[in-house]
Amino acid sequence: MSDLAYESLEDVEFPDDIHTTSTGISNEKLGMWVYLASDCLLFGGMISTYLIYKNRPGEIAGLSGNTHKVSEYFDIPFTSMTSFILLMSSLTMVLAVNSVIRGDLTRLRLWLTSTAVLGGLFLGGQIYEFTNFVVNDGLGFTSNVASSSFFALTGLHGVHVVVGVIMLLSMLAISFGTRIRAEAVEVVGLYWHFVDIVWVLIFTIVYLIP
Amino acid sequence: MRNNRKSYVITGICLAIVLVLGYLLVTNIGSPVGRPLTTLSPRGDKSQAIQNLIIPVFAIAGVVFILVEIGLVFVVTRFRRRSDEVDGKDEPVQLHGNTKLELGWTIAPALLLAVLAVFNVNTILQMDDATDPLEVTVIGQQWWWEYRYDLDNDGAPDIITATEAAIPVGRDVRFKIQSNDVIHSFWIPALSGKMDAVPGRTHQVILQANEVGMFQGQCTEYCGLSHGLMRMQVKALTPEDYQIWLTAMTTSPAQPEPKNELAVQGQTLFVAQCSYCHQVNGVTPTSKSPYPYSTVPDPDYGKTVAITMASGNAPNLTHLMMRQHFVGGLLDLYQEGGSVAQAIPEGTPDTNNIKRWLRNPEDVKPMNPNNNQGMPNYNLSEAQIEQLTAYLLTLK
Amino acid sequence: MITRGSKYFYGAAAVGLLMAFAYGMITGANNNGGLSEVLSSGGLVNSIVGPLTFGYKGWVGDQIGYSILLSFAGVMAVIGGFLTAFRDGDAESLIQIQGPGTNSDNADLRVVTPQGLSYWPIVGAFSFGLVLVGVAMSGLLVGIGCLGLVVVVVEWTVRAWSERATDDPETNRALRKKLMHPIEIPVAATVGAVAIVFLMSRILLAVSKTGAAIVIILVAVIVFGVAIFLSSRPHLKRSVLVGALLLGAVLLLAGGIAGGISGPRESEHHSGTEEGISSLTSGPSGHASSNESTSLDRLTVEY
Amino acid sequence: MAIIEDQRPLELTTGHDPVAPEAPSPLGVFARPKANTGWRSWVNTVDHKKIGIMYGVASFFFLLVGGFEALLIRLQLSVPGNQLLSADLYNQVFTMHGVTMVFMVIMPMASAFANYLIPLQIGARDVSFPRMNALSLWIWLAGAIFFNSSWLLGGGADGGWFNYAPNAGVTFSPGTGIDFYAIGLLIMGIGSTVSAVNLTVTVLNMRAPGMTLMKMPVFTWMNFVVQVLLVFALPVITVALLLLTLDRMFGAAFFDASKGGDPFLWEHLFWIFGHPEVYIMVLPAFGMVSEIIPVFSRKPIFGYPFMVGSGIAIGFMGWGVWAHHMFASGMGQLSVLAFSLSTLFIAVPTGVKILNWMATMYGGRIKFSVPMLFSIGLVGMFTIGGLSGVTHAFAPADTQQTDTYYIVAHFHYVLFGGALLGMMGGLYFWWPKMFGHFLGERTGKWHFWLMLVGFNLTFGPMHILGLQGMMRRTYTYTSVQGFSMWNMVSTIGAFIIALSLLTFMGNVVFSYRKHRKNPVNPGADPWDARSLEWMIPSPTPEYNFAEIPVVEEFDEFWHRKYGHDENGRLVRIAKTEDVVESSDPVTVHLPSPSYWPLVLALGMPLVGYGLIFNLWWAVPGVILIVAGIYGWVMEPSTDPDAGHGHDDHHGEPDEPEATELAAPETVEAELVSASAGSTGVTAEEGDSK
Amino acid sequence: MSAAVTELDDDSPVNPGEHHTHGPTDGQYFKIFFLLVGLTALEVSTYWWDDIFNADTKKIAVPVLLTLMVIKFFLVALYFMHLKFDSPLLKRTFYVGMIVAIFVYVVALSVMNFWGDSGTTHFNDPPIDPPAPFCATSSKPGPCPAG
Ligand code: HEA
Ligand code: HEA
Ligand code: HEC
Ligand code: CUA
Ligand SMILES: [Cu+2]
Repeated sequence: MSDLAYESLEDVEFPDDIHTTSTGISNEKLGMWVYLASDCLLFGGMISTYLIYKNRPGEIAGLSGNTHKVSEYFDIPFTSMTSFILLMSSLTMVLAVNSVIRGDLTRLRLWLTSTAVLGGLFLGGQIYEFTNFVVNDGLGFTSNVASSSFFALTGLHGVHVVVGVIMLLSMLAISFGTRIRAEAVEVVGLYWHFVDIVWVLIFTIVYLIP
Repeated sequence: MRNNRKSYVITGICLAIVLVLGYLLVTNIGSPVGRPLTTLSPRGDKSQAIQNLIIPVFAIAGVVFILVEIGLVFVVTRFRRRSDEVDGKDEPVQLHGNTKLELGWTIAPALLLAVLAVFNVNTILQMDDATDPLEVTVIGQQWWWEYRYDLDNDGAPDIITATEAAIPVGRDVRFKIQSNDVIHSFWIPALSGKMDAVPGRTHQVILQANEVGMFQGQCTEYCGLSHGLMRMQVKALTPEDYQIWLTAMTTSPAQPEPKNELAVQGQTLFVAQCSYCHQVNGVTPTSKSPYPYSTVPDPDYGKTVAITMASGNAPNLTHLMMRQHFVGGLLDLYQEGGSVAQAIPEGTPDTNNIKRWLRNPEDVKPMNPNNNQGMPNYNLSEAQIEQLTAYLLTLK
Repeated sequence: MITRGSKYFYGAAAVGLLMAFAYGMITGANNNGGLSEVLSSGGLVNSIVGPLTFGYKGWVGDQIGYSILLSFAGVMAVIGGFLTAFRDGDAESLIQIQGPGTNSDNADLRVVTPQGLSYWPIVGAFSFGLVLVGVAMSGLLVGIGCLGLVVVVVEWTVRAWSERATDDPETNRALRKKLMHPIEIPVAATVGAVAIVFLMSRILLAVSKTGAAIVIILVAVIVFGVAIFLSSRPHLKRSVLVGALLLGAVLLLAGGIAGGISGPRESEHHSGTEEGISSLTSGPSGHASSNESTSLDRLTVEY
Repeated sequence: MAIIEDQRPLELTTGHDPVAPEAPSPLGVFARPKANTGWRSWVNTVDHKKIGIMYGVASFFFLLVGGFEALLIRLQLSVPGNQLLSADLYNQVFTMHGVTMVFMVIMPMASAFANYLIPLQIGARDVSFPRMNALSLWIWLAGAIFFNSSWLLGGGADGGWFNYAPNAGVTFSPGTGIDFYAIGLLIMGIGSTVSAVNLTVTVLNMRAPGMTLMKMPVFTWMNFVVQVLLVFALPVITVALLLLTLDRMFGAAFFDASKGGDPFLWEHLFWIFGHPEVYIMVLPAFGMVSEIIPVFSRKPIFGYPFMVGSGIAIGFMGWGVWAHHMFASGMGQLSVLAFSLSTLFIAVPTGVKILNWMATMYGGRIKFSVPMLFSIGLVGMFTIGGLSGVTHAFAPADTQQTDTYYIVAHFHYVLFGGALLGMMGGLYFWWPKMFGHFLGERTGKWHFWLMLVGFNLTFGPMHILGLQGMMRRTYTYTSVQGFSMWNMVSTIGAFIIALSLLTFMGNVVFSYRKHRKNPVNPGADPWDARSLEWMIPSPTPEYNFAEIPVVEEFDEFWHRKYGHDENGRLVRIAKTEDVVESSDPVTVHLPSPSYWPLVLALGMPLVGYGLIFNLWWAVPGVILIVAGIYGWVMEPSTDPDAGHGHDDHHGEPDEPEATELAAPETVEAELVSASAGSTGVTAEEGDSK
Repeated sequence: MSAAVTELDDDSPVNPGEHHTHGPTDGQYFKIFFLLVGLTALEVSTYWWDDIFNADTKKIAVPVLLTLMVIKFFLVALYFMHLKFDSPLLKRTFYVGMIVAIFVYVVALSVMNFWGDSGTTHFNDPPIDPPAPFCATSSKPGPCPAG
């Protein structure tokens, strides 16, 4: 059985899905997809929460803070830029996957780095945006339910991106030390694209549709 | 070939037991006597409508129950393994299924339910019908209910009372249900189903009493410490009695007579001590801002009303003695008890109950006044309690 | 089993702990009216409880001395723990390293002397310098310096230990990796990510609103472009790659520091930028700029 | 696949291996765990069977805890005006009872069976991610202990198990109980998500050759549905709990009506999770019963495709009915109407199951063994609960019934009479397979009858009480309300249940003692059963299958033993002894134990305490979590040093860190050698995710 | 891709399919990327539509945006995430999650009256109906009879 592994590089990248699982799909990949399917419900819930609250900055008694909707403070040109950045990072991610499939470790590292850096830029942009809301617009997390749900949603997405960036960088580090498996890169890539997809939704539903 | 007598006998006995028990239950549990909250003894047309749905539903559920359970007993006894049977001989036929049969018992219940669903829809749509309803606003709070009657439709309530609402027999009543803090649920089982009181929303329950009576109710959505004791009553009066009640409730009670010294002192004490939360129209100051009793104000609760009629979030005591119960119906105000609805209660006041309350409210009902939930214990002296009681008795 | 080497450290830890308690108790009592006063007035409980609860309840007099002693005890205990765990100074493992025939007394320590270069002393010295400078200049530097020192201590210890863990340098290196990578990689990754995010957001905050959009996309396009350019070359030289990375890092660092120092832009008077003008001419246009000044007043800046 | 075939003989199973004495590792406590026996072997295990057993033991412990709380409830309510518990304490007790029973008894007990049996039933050697399996156990346990520690740290949660806002907000519940609820459930939710993903992948990916989906045993099928439900339901409650935590700890106002929040959001999110959750609790028991009834009726399950299909249908329909818990909430007539109708029809697939079980027994030759008794009990009792469920699917009727003891009766009939009875049957059924000896049959019958009688005495009267208007969650009632008699009956019933559980515990102890004195192995196939797990020796060897079976039919094992004659009657075609596996494994290679899951899990409650009391406590927690994750990722899932010496990883170039970039040729070599060493080893490293 | 991978039930592991084919080439990825960028640019442009065209165009912006969003979503999922090329099982897994999410949350939003949200700062709309029109001169509900 194991000689199969030597047959060609092609097989080597997926050493474990040959003749081993019932569906022919590796456990990790299937597991990641199942997890992503589950994450749909998570982000769905957060997005719904935002939708319900977005027009309720709450001018009723007892409210503390700002009575404006978050959407009044959006800086669409800036956020579009960060959206483009996330798209770029998705591209660099697939390029990384293609590199590792080719066995090109050098380019794998190059693309991993650029993906992580782009992710970092996106996060930097988000911090900038949050700071702007808080400092310049006076709209904090507890200002009103609309802003709370906005920060909770984008914050949760941000946490996903942070985790993604850290996974990418760790992957980079591991690629120097030990062997790296194409499968692992691909699975991290799936996660990364999912985060991108979620941003596609958030950008349209939250930012562009007032 | 097999002797199945035993199986039939057992099945028969089980069926008999079930039927007898069922009969006993059906004839017994519905009786309202001694069970003030029973759901099976409707006294209003909405609860009757519900009953009309429940009965066929229960009947069909009962039939399915008997079929399945008796069938189970039969199958299990009939096909039990007997002592003379050995493995490998006369083994069962290996039946893997029967698609027709299975489709049958997929479709049959579905059809049955579809038929019932029609009644269901019908009843649901019926629940919100009302003609010329009397509107009463109900506000749930930890852990008592307030009622407001806006008789002239000017937006400002004309009667504010607690615990006990009065309605005329035969007229639709629309209870508009709000909450002042957490979710409660308004429920007078004899008259209608439940409806939650949700802070920030106004819900409605429509009901109509078909006979005179004092109908018990209970908060049924878990609302914290004293949820279990958050009770209320609706007293249904004849239209004439209802008019009498209205008149009495809209005229202010007389000031205590000067020779009733205790009561006069009680009034002073009341204004000094109790008006922080309680209101007696015309006596206590009205301009105080609402006591920060709860943090979930209804949009119009506290704003308009506080200034005119209520000091804080505690029962308005103006017509305390017009009621037959207080503290959410836990205690009676009159010695004769409160089970018969009277427009203007008659009888000897039960001062012991009032004193018991004033002595230590938390003994009657667990509350948490430190967190602004409920009435604190003021450690009143017996003398003060006497005075206050004397004063409260004048509030009729 | 508690190994020989670690015993000393445990001892030191215990002594340190006792000293810390005694010190805290005595100084605490002193601060509250002197020892005899405390004993007579029943404050004894406070002065005992104080050091026991690390000053949470009760009294601790001189916090700094107390903390130093406590930290000493803590460090000693941790080192002792390490040594126990790694069986340093354990007769059996020494014997194992040096082969049969030796016993712990005649073990040749040269055999287990560390070999190879280590950068940690330099980093340590640098961190120490930072602390010194920081004491004079800013708390941030002290913090960074201390952090550096901690890192050095840990890394150095582990390295020193690993180099004499067995007599096979290969295995030793593997051991070190096995132990340290789970800590190094996440820390490095996080530091990397945080650095990018933090510095970038400083730069963005320093420029104008439109500027921010331009800057961020520019940086991204540059990163992206350089990556594409590099990958399109048939043979990637390592030095080029490293050079590009370094250059990027330096630029980001410089920009971030500059941005941080110049501070966040002030939304109102940012003369000369398109943004200032447009907000004057076209009005709110979806952004409640008219509100900005009022809301600004109410706010405590969180950054 | 987790386990590869290797040409060397297995060395792992015997425990004390004279050949390889424990070489002292220079890493001391940081070394890879090796223990195969003793408590250490349980702490570091990644074996699905050990994990399953630990789930079982822990959940049984929590059954006693939750049951103890239930007994307190019943004692308090036994007479009107009882002073045993204060209102405050009572509220904590019933909340903790509900949460404990749901999240710490029924769900993990189902997990116990799922973990133990799914790999066996599909012919696998372990689950797809063995270390993740250990992780989910430890996280769940950490969360459960964390949650119950609230008793000692300021009082338990007191918001009811569905914890409606705004009563659960800081304003009205200023204590820490509800924080424990929120964070405890979040932690347990993480554990369950991990396990659900794991088991979903296991069922899809680890089946033995020939085991297509429609040849899987019904138990595996039902658990598969449950895992999928979990995968989708847990994130919803995670959202709700996150929002609640933000409200309570970070000053948001998602559920605070005074600040524009909407209490309905909580209700919806909770029940979107909550209703699938009730099927999550009952379907595993349905699965067990579907295994037990055919065995003791000596007939195949009636209508296998319908059984599977109805399970899937229940799973799907379960997503469209959640608001039937909110009929009285005032959500509006149209919504009530829609949800009332959808709820009605969920009775259909469940009915199919009940009737198919009866059809399975029909014409069979029923042996009243203890597992069978419990299964029959389930069929009878669940029907009662299901029918009362249907009566409150009619929304107007429900407005009279909701929040009364009628509901309490309903859900105990489905939860106790469904889930718990089924699992009790499961315990008796699979006990010989798990532990190599029978539970006492006669004591078991005592257990069953006591339980059945006690159960009906406890919860039967609650129907009457509820219809007579007794509301739930009331800490007391007055004598004029007319609830006294049935409450007393119910309390007596509860103690009979307690007695039955004591009988069960006695049974466990005594049957074990008896077995110790006079060991009698029940053999691979004590019940003459049908599915694959009965093909292997009892107790299950560590490697499960010496040789992975090739499956040709549904009920493969049965068909290897029996055929039928021209009348369709059962005839034997092979002796059991000839069909079961003899235990001489040749080529098995098992995943190695690991500490990291435990380390990671330990960090979670620390973070929880940190959030509640003082953030500094979270620091060690985070460190543990991060160290756990990375330690795990860097640790090969199969210990290269385990047992058979250094084989796999030595080919791997031991690159000094970050040296020069490898030239393309080197890269290839690297990849090849890596995979050479790792075709199998790397196999379950996805695990590391 | 072999039939074994396509059909869940035929995938007898005794004889599983060969290795699956790999996704697009780098060049194809670039094309998709530029497509995505273009779509996003289009999306962003809606922000200025009322300035550029006239105010009415904002109305069609929402459906346009939603369509573009869905297209982008599937471009990323199908190509970047290889769903198009991988085993259909993965597609099904993901779609089931997506569909459950959409179904559940759309229903929940509807029940919470999201679509009719009046935008008031108070709750969307208390489900109490306005007082039935009632005519003082007639005993029946409804508006007064003519005349
Ligand atoms: C294992 C858990 C479980 C299961 C399986 C069920 C099953 C069902 N439940 Fe239950 N339910 C709970 C656990 C469960 N429930 C819990 C815990 C609560 C309370 C939560 C709380 O408030 O704390 C609750 C509450 C609850 C309510 C809300 C009551 C209220 O609070 O007002 C409703 C309302 O519709 C309901 C309905 C149903 C229905 C229709 C089914 C159906 O699935 C039942 C279907 C089964 C049958 C019908 C029997 C067999 C069928 C036949 C023999 C065929 C023929 C039948 C007919 C033609 C009718 N349940
Ligand atoms: C999931 C399963 C489950 C199970 C198995 C049970 C089991 C029991 N339940 Fe529970 N129950 C719930 C789930 C469950 N419950 C839920 C979800 C609620 C709603 C909570 C809420 O409203 O928020 C509830 C609520 C609930 C109430 C309503 C409380 C109220 O509304 O005020 C009552 C009242 O009688 C009750 C009783 C019981 C009893 C007597 C048992 C018995 O069957 C218990 C049997 C077990 C034992 C008797 C243990 C035996 C112990 C020993 C033998 C040893 C003693 C132990 C020690 C000394 C440590 N339960
Ligand atoms: C902090 C606020 C507060 C103060 C001060 C206060 N009460 Fe109360 N009182 C309440 C609340 C709240 C209730 C409702 C308790 C319940 O039924 O749950 C109540 C109930 C009552 C009732 C029963 C009313 C009914 O309708 O059930 C009486 C009588 C009463 N209080 C008298 C007094 C008297 C006399 C004083 C002064 C000594 C006083 N209260 C002071 C808050 C207060
Ligand atoms: Cu109010 Cu319960
Ligand atoms: Cu439900």
